[in-house]
Amino acid sequence: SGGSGGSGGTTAPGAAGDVKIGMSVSTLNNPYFVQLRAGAEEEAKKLGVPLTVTDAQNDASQQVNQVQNFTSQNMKAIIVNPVDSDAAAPAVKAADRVKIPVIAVDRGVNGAEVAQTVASDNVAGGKLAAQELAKQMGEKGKVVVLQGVPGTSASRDRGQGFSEGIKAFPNIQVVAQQPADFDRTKGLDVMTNLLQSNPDISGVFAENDEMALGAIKALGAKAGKEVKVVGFDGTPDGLKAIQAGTLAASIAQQPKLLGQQAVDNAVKVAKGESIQKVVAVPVKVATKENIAEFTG
Amino acid sequence: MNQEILRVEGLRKRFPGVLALDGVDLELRTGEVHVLLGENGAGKSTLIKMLSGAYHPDEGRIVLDGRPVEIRTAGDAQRLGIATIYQEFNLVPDLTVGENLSLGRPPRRFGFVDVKAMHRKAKELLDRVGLDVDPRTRIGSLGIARMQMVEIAKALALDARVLIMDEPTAVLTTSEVEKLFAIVRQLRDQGVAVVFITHHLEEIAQIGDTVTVLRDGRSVAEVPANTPENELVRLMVGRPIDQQYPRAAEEPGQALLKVEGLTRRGAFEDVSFEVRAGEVVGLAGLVGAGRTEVARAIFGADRYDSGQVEVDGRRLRPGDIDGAMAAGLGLVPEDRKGQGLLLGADIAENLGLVTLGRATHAGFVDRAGQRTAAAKVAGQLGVRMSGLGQEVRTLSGGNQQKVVIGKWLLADVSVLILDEPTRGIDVGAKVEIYQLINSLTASGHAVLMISSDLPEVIGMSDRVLVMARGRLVGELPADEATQDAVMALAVAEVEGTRVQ
Amino acid sequence: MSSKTRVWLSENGALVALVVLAVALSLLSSDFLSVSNLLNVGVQAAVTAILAFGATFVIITGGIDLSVGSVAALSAITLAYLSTTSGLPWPLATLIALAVGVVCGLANAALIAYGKLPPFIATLAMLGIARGLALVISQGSPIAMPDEVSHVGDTIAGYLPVPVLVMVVMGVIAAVILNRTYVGRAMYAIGGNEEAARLSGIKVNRMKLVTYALSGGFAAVAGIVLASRLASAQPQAAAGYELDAIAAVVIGGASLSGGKGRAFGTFVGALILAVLRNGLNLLSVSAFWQQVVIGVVIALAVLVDTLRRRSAN
Amino acid sequence: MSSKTRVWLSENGALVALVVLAVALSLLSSDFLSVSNLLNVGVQAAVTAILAFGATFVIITGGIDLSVGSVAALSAITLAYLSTTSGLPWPLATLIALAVGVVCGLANAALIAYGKLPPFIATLAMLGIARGLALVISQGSPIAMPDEVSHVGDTIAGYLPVPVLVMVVMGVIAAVILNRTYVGRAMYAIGGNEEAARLSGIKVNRMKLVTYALSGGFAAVAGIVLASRLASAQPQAAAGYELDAIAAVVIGGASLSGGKGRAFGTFVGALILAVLRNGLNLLSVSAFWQQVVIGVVIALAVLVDTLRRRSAN
Ligand SMILES: Nc1ncnc2c1ncn2[C@@H]1O[C@H](COP(=O)(O)OP(=O)(O)OP(=O)(O)O)[C@@H](O)[C@H]1O
Ligand SMILES: Nc1ncnc2c1ncn2[C@@H]1O[C@H](COP(=O)(O)OP(=O)(O)OP(=O)(O)O)[C@@H](O)[C@H]1O
Ligand SMILES: [Mg+2]
Ligand SMILES: [Mg+2]
Repeated sequence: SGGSGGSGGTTAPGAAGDVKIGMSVSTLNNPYFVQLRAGAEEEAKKLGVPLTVTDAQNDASQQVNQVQNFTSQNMKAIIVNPVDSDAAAPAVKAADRVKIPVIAVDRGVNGAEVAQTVASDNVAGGKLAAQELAKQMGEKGKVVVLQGVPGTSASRDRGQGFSEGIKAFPNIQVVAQQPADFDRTKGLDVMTNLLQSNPDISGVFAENDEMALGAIKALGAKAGKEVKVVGFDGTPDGLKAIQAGTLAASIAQQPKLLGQQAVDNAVKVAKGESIQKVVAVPVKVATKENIAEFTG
Repeated sequence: MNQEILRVEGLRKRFPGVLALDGVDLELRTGEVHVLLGENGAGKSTLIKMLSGAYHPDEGRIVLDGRPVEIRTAGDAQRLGIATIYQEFNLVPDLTVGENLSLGRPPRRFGFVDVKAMHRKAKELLDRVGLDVDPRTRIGSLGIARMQMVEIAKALALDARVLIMDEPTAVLTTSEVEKLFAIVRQLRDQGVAVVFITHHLEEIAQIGDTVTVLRDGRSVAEVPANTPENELVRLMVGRPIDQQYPRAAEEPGQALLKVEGLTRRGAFEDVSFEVRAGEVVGLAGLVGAGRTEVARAIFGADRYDSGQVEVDGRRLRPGDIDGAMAAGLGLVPEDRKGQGLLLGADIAENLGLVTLGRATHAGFVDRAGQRTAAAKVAGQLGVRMSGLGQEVRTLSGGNQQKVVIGKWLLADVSVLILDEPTRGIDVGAKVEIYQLINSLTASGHAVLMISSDLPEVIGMSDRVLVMARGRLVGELPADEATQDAVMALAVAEVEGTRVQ
Repeated sequence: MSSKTRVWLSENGALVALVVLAVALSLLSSDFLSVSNLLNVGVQAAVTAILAFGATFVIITGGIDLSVGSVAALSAITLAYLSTTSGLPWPLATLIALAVGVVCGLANAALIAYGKLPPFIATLAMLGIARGLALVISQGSPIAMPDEVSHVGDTIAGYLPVPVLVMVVMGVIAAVILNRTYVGRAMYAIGGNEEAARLSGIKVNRMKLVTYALSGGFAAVAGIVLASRLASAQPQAAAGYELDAIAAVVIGGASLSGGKGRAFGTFVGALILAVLRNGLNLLSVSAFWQQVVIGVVIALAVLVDTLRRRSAN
Repeated sequence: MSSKTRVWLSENGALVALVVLAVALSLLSSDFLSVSNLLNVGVQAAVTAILAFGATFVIITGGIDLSVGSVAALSAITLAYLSTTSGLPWPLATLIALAVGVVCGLANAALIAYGKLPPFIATLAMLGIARGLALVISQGSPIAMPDEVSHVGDTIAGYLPVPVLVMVVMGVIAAVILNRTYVGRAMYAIGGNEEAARLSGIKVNRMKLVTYALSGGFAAVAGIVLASRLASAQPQAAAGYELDAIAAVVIGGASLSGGKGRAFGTFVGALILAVLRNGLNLLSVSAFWQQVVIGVVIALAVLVDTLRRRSAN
């Protein structure tokens, strides 16, 4: 039922100028989402459609407000990058009532039907991170986890994937899990503190690259040598760190591609074309070996 | 009638660094006005605050109707029939007169505040004290004397058996004092016991029946109110004072302060006068005559619409305090709590405030030097304190006033405007301040003194200017300035226009 | 202009700013002045406004309540947890959720009145504690709200959104409490001059308990409205809303030093914030610039008010 | 106990709380009391402490500065942008970054002193404006700091961290300004009674300009230290730090109604917050409970202080 939300039947195909699209990004305080937006904006420019991007500042209700405001503006399609998968449902329903198709990007929406979900699987990503970290640690040693903002779905899913994945390695022990709020400074401070009580760790999983980069700062010369750090997102700074050898790996989500795909499909659905229900943008483990694929 | 209603035995109260009360006894009878007399810091306010539930004694007991009572909160005191007018106002500036009058016990209907009844009651109370203001007026917009009248009305509202008044007349002019005394007499005749604190000795014989003298936290004597003033002074200060107003007039020099045609619509109009070097000029008038407004405008604290001010030949820009000070002008404001003091700061800090700029070299303040200067002036004024580090908030009212004056004395300005300078100051200390005024004029400075204390204006001024309804209505040389003459001028203008 | 109008205007300066803002937006965007959009604005203002009504009580007493956002989240999580996970009937769960808000407020007040803690510190501590408890109870995951309660987020008869209704009701309650009850008048007295209030026989500590309890209770209502709109209680909901709530109160004419403030002013303050965010979305202002514009407009709105008031004097 | 000691203790109550906290943590965790860990605490306190020193000036005058975190970020982004992207020499870029902080402070002060805006509103507006500008300049992405400046985040001679050094220097500057200069004494006077200060010839408006400019300047320094530690300037750096900074000042004994506060107290307040966070990490307290514990300990720390002070009287 890909075209279920298609209301743009009356729009003459080709008159792309009429297709206004609104996009609510969960936050722009994170380079990952800045990239997602950049991908979306590039694609919109290419297709010649006006795209409005708003920043929900990680606040689910602000996001609902923004989607409501989009409906007031007669957007032809709405892209939501949910702050929270559950909390986005009412926003989607509101759009549904006035028959505007919604595309969810990066995170899914629970409890409401969207026209399409463009996402990479955070739980799967967490598992991949566990496997890659284990591999680089020689499947043994102590690990600490730097958690994102407690209670956010990204933190939940990545953390869950990681703990499931790491269970497969009986010789790896998670000795501490502490929140650093997806923030580089906090990553640095928390890692510094954890090193006091756990000087003998050999692995770190950070639920995003920002915290991973903070942790690398804290680890100093140990990063990439005695201690392997795995991040998440594959941001430009993260990829640079992989090239430098300080970051062992990052679960690259290709945020630009997510943004591109979302806009591409939003324009299609607005024009009444039918689209796939799910677009899975692959997560990839970025390591020193395959870094060229990402930086190109 | 006159049976004992309240007795205080061996009351003791210690604050950090001071023994404020050191065993005070007091006996209060129905239908009497009992005057508490004592120097600044003797412990008068502390004593009455223990009767009103604001403080709790460390030792001693309070006996009401023959039974010992515990007064822990203001509510307790109210229930026991004790109402108090504090030395410092206890009004809420942002609320209306009506609300302040029923503060803490507004009339209610069906659980909701009955605003109409509140204003009706307020009107009655205001009429009783003869205050002509709308109950809907914000307290903050009233002058200080009107606030005092509201405080009095507020205490009357309680219908108390014991009414305590801590220096109610300090900010009132003669006519309000008259009104107040009429009310007090009426209450006394109804059998209310009144505790009355004042530093105006002449009031004692007028209104009092008995006097208890406090010295250094101890009750040293109980005497009848008709005891001669000299004797009272001796009991209070420990030595007699030969001359209450020791003005030593100088030959006036050139005009240091020239005010011409000063006008602010609605407040004062066409005020012109000058004050010459070596002169003390008094500014008298009824409450609300606009004296304070004129003084503030001259100093640059408020704007004015037209007219001009010159100090020592330099014309001042309106609203420029800094310029006024640079030209050598100073103002001791009338409201010490609101405009004079940093209540949370210590004495040294307050005394050094006006001279802060002068004590600064290359941005750095010579705090040691400031402290030395502060210690000197505090000694001159006889500020009763545990040390220069004492918080001003915890000083007695009179001693706070001395600090406000002291900081300007340190500034050594050529023209000093004093607005109610001796408000709440004891006789002994007043003389000290008058001596300081004398030495100011002796060294060629000029003083403009606003005061509602008529004997003081008359006793200390070389010339008296009288204001009424925002205008200067007359000028009297020292030898013609009698209380009657001044009042005649102050009232004449008013009577024709005020609607009662 | 009659003097009465002038007085009224000077007391409701924020309203002038709101009107100017609304007129400007309706000129700039044709979408702004539609009924549906205005109702959106109402809905979007609701949570902040309800929190701000509660904060108004506290600010009038001269205090501050930084915990309102966290308490809102904790109450909503409690409701959702008790009815969904523990299977309590929803009316009981709702009552308990409201009680949780009130208890948080009482805890704040106890620290402030009896522990003599500065309100900033006491409520900052509660900000952390309530948020932490919300996370602990929910294990960090959102919990679905019971359907019956979620209707609070719905629309009646197809156009009247319930959150707007709740906001108006809470606003009226706040106004009545402030203007007509003993507690309300005591709040002004305490904020205006605490010592005078105490010496006039007002039981200051007890009044503070009531004040902060009201703030907590209002926060609980706000939390329930918020969770109902999202049909799920989020442990991180309303994070940072305390600053918005306080801003609404201050824009509405209250003073953080106490003694001043009105429910209607607060309402207007909350509307200004909501209109501003709505307008910037409608005008498609870039995300980065939005914060700048919001800052500038807030400053201007209050500036216009203070300048007008000064020139009136 | 001699009376001098008693006075000193009652003025430095927060210190007692800090010592108790430190002793408790050293008993609970063997890792706490190592030199390296204590230096870590120092480094982690540095940014908050520097921001808080600036906020101390403002709070002493009876104001509040909510913009410090945003201004810190804007200054750091400016530095990084100018030197990395625009290729300006780093000393010039650093000077401009400091100037940006000062200008933000002056803008706050102008709104407050001449526009008569409540400090809460003026600085809340600046919070949004400065953050927005930081995002606009950086396009939302971190910018690398010039290497020369990044040394501010390093360690001298292998053990002395430069951020700690900067914190101490800024603290001493703050203490000297407050205790020894005209501006400092004027701040206390304005906070104690603005009208009395004005009538005593203090140029209140001009002093407010200086006060907020200092706060902005200190924020710029904090921002540079923060960015140096990470070797990159983040547009979202120091978000929410304003509450931490104000908390540090209040825990350190200042009153939000003005007239009171000391640089040393603020320093201790910032240390308490840093020790607390460090200790919770060392003890591996669960993420959800951390906020609860921080809240409880902050309340307890100040409570112990106020109760002790009361019993002393
Ligand atoms: N809260 C307090 N803390 C410390 N000392 C105090 C406090 N209250 C009063 N004192 C001190 O107690 C003494 C008595 O003060 P009190 O106010 O009773 O004097 P008073 O007789 O009313 O003087 P005045 O005529 O000046 O009003 C003074 O030395 C004063 O400094
Ligand atoms: N209740 C009031 N309502 C309106 N105006 C008032 C009121 N009280 C005072 N004013 C105005 O303020 C002016 C001066 O008041 P103020 O009381 O300061 O004068 P003053 O002569 O210094 O008297 P005081 O003896 O109280 O110092 C009055 O002329 C009047 O215009
Ligand atoms: Mg007294
Ligand atoms: Mg006067």
